[in-house]
Amino acid sequence: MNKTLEEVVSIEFNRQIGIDTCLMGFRSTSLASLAKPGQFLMIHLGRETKDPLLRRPFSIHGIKDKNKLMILYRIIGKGTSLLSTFKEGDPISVIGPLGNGFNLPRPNERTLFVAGGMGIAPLFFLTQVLNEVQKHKFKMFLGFPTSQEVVLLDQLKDLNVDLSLTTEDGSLGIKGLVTDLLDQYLGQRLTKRPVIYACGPTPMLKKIAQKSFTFNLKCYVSLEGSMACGLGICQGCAVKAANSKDKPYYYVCQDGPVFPAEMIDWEVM
Amino acid sequence: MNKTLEEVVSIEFNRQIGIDTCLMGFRSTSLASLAKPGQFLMIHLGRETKDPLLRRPFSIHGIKDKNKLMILYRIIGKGTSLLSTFKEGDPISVIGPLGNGFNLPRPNERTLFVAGGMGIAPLFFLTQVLNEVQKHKFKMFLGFPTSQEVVLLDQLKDLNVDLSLTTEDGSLGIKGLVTDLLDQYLGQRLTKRPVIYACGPTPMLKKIAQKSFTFNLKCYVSLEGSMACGLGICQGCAVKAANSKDKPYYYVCQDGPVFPAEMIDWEVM
Amino acid sequence: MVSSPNLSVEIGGLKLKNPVITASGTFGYGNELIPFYDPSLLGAIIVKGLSLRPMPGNPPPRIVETPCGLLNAIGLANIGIETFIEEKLPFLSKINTPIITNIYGHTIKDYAKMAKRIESVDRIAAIEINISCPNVEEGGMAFGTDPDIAAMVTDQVVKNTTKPVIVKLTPNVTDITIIAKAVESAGAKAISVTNTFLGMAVDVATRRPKLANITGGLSGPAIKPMALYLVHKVVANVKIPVIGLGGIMDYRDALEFLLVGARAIQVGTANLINPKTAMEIVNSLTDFCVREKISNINQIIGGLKVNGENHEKGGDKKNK
Amino acid sequence: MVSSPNLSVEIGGLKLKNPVITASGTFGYGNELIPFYDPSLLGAIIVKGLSLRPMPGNPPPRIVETPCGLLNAIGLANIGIETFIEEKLPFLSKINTPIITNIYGHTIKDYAKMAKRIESVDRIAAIEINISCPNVEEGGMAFGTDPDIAAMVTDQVVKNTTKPVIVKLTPNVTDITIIAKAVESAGAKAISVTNTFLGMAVDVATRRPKLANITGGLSGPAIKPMALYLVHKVVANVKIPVIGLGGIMDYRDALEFLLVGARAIQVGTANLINPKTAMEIVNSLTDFCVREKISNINQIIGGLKVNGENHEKGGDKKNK
Ligand SMILES: Cc1cc2nc3c(=O)[nH]c(=O)nc-3n(C[C@H](O)[C@H](O)[C@H](O)COP(=O)(O)OP(=O)(O)OC[C@H]3O[C@@H](n4cnc5c(N)ncnc54)[C@H](O)[C@@H]3O)c2cc1C
Ligand SMILES: Cc1cc2nc3c(=O)[nH]c(=O)nc-3n(C[C@H](O)[C@H](O)[C@H](O)COP(=O)(O)OP(=O)(O)OC[C@H]3O[C@@H](n4cnc5c(N)ncnc54)[C@H](O)[C@@H]3O)c2cc1C
Ligand SMILES: Cc1cc2nc3c(=O)[nH]c(=O)nc-3n(C[C@H](O)[C@H](O)[C@H](O)COP(=O)(O)O)c2cc1C
Ligand SMILES: Cc1cc2nc3c(=O)[nH]c(=O)nc-3n(C[C@H](O)[C@H](O)[C@H](O)COP(=O)(O)O)c2cc1C
Ligand code: FES
Ligand code: FES
Repeated sequence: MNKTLEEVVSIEFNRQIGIDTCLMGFRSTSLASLAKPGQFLMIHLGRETKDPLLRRPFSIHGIKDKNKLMILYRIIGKGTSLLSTFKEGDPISVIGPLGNGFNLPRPNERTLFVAGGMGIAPLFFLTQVLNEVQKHKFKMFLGFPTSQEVVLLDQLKDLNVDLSLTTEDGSLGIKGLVTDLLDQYLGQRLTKRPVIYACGPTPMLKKIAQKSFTFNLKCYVSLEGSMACGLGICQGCAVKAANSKDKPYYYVCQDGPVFPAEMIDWEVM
Repeated sequence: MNKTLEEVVSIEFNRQIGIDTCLMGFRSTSLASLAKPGQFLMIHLGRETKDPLLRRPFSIHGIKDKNKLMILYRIIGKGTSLLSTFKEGDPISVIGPLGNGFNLPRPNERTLFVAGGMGIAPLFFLTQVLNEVQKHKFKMFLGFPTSQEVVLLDQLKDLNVDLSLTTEDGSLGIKGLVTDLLDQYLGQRLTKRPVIYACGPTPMLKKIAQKSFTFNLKCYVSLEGSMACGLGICQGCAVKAANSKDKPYYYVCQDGPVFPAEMIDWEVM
Repeated sequence: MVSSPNLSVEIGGLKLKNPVITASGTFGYGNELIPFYDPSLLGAIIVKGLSLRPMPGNPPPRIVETPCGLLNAIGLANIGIETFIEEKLPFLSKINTPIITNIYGHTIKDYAKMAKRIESVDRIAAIEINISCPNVEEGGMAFGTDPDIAAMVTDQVVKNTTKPVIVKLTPNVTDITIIAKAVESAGAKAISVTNTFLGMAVDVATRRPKLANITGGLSGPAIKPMALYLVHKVVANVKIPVIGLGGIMDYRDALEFLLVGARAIQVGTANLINPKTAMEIVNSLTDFCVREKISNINQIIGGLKVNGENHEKGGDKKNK
Repeated sequence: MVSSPNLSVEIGGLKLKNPVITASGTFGYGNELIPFYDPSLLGAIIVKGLSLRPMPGNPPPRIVETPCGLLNAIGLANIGIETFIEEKLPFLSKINTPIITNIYGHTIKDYAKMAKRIESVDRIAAIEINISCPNVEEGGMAFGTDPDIAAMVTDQVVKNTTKPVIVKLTPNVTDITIIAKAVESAGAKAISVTNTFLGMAVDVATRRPKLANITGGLSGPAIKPMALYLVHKVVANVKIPVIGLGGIMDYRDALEFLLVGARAIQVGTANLINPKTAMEIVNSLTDFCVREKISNINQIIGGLKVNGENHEKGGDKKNK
């Protein structure tokens, strides 16, 4: 198992950067030195209360100055609502870094990033890291339901990303789903076969995985799953393995969250 | 039943004024116009969470400018810890004013206030109100465990209070309990029989009640009790009635929290 | 034209304008109802549990908060059925919604006597039998854990009244469906699931139980998953309607119970925290139906999808 | 000189350095134990429930959070007893504290076979029998709700091992003391109270159960009052030691269970939230004893004061 820490950190900033979307940063030199793109943190939000009971998983969204970590989150329920009320200086307990990160592409490999909504969180960190070692542009398809939810456009441009944006209602960028862009893209004659890195809602990942099989492309997906512990203990975060003879289920927190698409049984997803 | 409101108010200030003791104020013209000394509020502290589940009762500690209410509270557990993290502008739901307040003394009656710890909260409001109509000094015995917990001394002096302070460890004022002062005081030849108004921990109130019986003094006590609703619905806040034939139990929230001492069966307290 | 959704449901011949009922012991008798809203808006009101003669209730402390739960040992403190009818019912009678009395007896005869007395009172629409109170020495829960006694109590009440009889079950049993079937056979027109779960709490500082009664009944959000499970199980095993309750705090909780097949729901502990809860649930259910284009709330009842199939509707099917 | 308090307790001949045990399914098998602290500090470790052959577990979603609770339907996913002994035990053996296996069988014979297998493994200190899992089709809880079957399972295990046998009971019964007495008579050396409570949750948006298994077992702070009540009740009815668990999150919760008479406690769900919980409870219990001038933890066990009297101590008295 990778090295894992439990630390009580102090929030440096926690601000809304879009409709229901917030960016939270805290300082931890030790976590920052361990964290890799694709890994996540389990954050305890209860403080004085036992409701919410469980920690909540969040991808590591970026590292700054070698000692600051960031998470990007959407307010969707009890835990994230509570989190959004936390202020600078408030203490929170963080466990991490957890799970296996992305396998970095080889220097000459072409990459294609596909992100849906908050799926941008870990992919942003990945481009940030790749940007330091690779010079060429990264192609990214990024989708949101509507323009009001779109975040990070400027930051992605700074990161040398060749971005195509979709919104479902067409209020910004191209109207449609990111998977439509993928269809189009893969429909073209490709000079070089890209490696796909995808993160977002499960139905989106399923489509992308199936495309990757059709076009015989290497594809990494970062999955979500209901998690209690994030530590490989509770066996709550099961996903069905494609080749279920050896191992019927993988555990997202331990075996993932990033999986080569072919490892997963997409039928049941 | 008295008129009762449920209102979501916005916190104007919420600051620590002593070790583990805070003062919180909010604006509500309607509650301020109804509130009488001795009444209390049920405050919902959960907001995003269901733990703490029940509202918490707090005495009305004072009214300012006819539209601001204050509560004085000690951080002792989950609910009060949470409350202490609330900031200016945070919304909270308040139900009140609840219960029966103090019967005001007649203009020529001598009064004696006895407060233990947070028992000062409602008595402060009472002196505030009396101060507007009466000119003479109010005698008050006020006790805390230790000097660090002492609050409101200056404010009480502004209110024309003739204050005797005790701390259990003698770190400020007279060493001992407020009830020691009462013993001494009642041991003297009294020219005028005072009406006692007491609020504080139950063992203190019990002693005071018994003294009042011995000396045949009118005595009002403001009781606490485990409350779920504060509205007379759940029957949770029972206290045994002295004359339990008519009514075996009183309900602190509805029949109190202020009771003439002789109404209560102190044996079982 | 947008027509407002039909929220009305029927429980054992009793027509309710909506499926939201206030639970016994959490909404008072009548004039204690806090005038935070017009109670006529509710589907029905179940009053505090009544016994043949007044009961003082248990010594304090009677309540203690637990994580997301409320542990109570009120001990059925009540003014007795006669005083209720004389002093409280006149006020309640002005409310334009069915008034249901919740009754508790020390003996089976007590239940029968109360049923007879209530039979003569027009303004009481139905009787909920409490055979599930954990906080009294005699009767109470003991009656609710034995199918034969539960059936006998039900039978005696049914024989003495023409009003619909609802039996409120205790969750503290191995197989609630056995009790449910027993009271159904004995003539119950509906079943309320569930009363409180047995629990206790200890004050570590004093080393004493936090409740004077030592043990109490647990209610509130903590019990919701268990209550929902029991409702789901009972619905699948009886033909009569089931009224679901246990930890319902908002309309989403209410929908969970309706989806598993509850014909109506009761709001208990939530009333104590936010006295407007029941009314807000009525409003939110209406909004929900409008939003989801549901014209009749009965389309939701039992609408749980399991493996692509709809869950069988409570009351519309055979035992199995 | 301040001597450090003696926290050691004895469970059916097994000496524990302190009464804090990690509950089955919430602390992993062994090398998955997160190295947040040295597990040798614990009183004992109970590993994830094992079956004769590997079990895949239930399809996801397997867990859902409820108010102050965790509903799980893991379905006893496990690698089987053989693989456990081969692959996991070597690591566990390095830990200087008793390792207890929690076993589950589809049939009574399964239990017997596993007991026999474990008997040959020195490093396993005791066996906890799980007759209370609500998340499997066969066996599991069904065995734990019938006193005769519970006794038969116990008897078969006891016959096949010389190690202390602990039986873990389900709370989902009308009278837990009947089951407790049955397994005591059948030779159990201790009883763990309690496993999870049956529950379910519904996703209102999709109208589906939130768990693929539809129902699950509820654990966590929500169940603490009920678990404590059951421990209190079992302690009063058996002579063998009772191990208390259910919703213990900190040392105060642990003390509540010890005060009602639990000889030791288990930490379950709390491990998943704060992996250091069990160790912190050991430390805080030590501090508590020092602060309160308690030289031996056994002075606390059963120390509940009821009406001025001390509660009878678990294990030191007659049935009643
Ligand atoms: C490995 C991993 C990494 C993640 N990274 C991020 C991230 O970087 N940023 C971010 O915003 N979120 C991320 N998530 C999702 C995040 O954990 C959830 O949004 C959060 O737990 C919701 O908590 P809540 O209490 O606000 O919502 P709850 O009150 O728990 O749930 C509200 C509603 O959302 C649903 N829901 C809860 N969790 C999820 C989920 N994981 N996926 C889909 N629906 C869900 C619930 O069923 C419910 O209907 C990640 C999840 C995983 C497993
Ligand atoms: C009518 C009334 C008026 C009150 N006015 C004030 C006030 O003006 N200022 C103020 O600070 N407090 C006041 N209280 C007490 C206040 O309500 C409690 O301190 C508060 O509810 C504690 O909540 P908590 O969640 O922080 O503590 P919890 O976590 O609920 O409890 C922490 C510990 O304190 C004990 N405890 C809880 N409530 C009480 C209580 N009422 N009395 C004694 N011990 C208790 C618990 O048993 C537990 O051991 C009043 C109580 C009543 C009934
Ligand atoms: C303070 C209180 C008093 C109660 N009194 C009664 C009663 O008199 N009769 C009864 O059948 N149930 C009584 N109950 C149980 C509730 O009606 C309800 O069954 C239970 O609380 C579960 O629902 P809830 O979680 O919504 O509260 C009482 C519950 C509480 C909290
Ligand atoms: C994720 C999870 C897995 C569990 N697996 C087992 C198991 O394999 N065997 C068993 O006897 N109990 C199992 N349990 C039950 C716990 O050991 C414990 O009895 C229960 O959770 C109550 O304690 P708690 O509230 O402290 O968690 C499991 C519980 C959880 C939450
Ligand atoms: S979340 Fe517990 S094993 Fe993955
Ligand atoms: S607190 Fe509910 S009746 Fe007094």
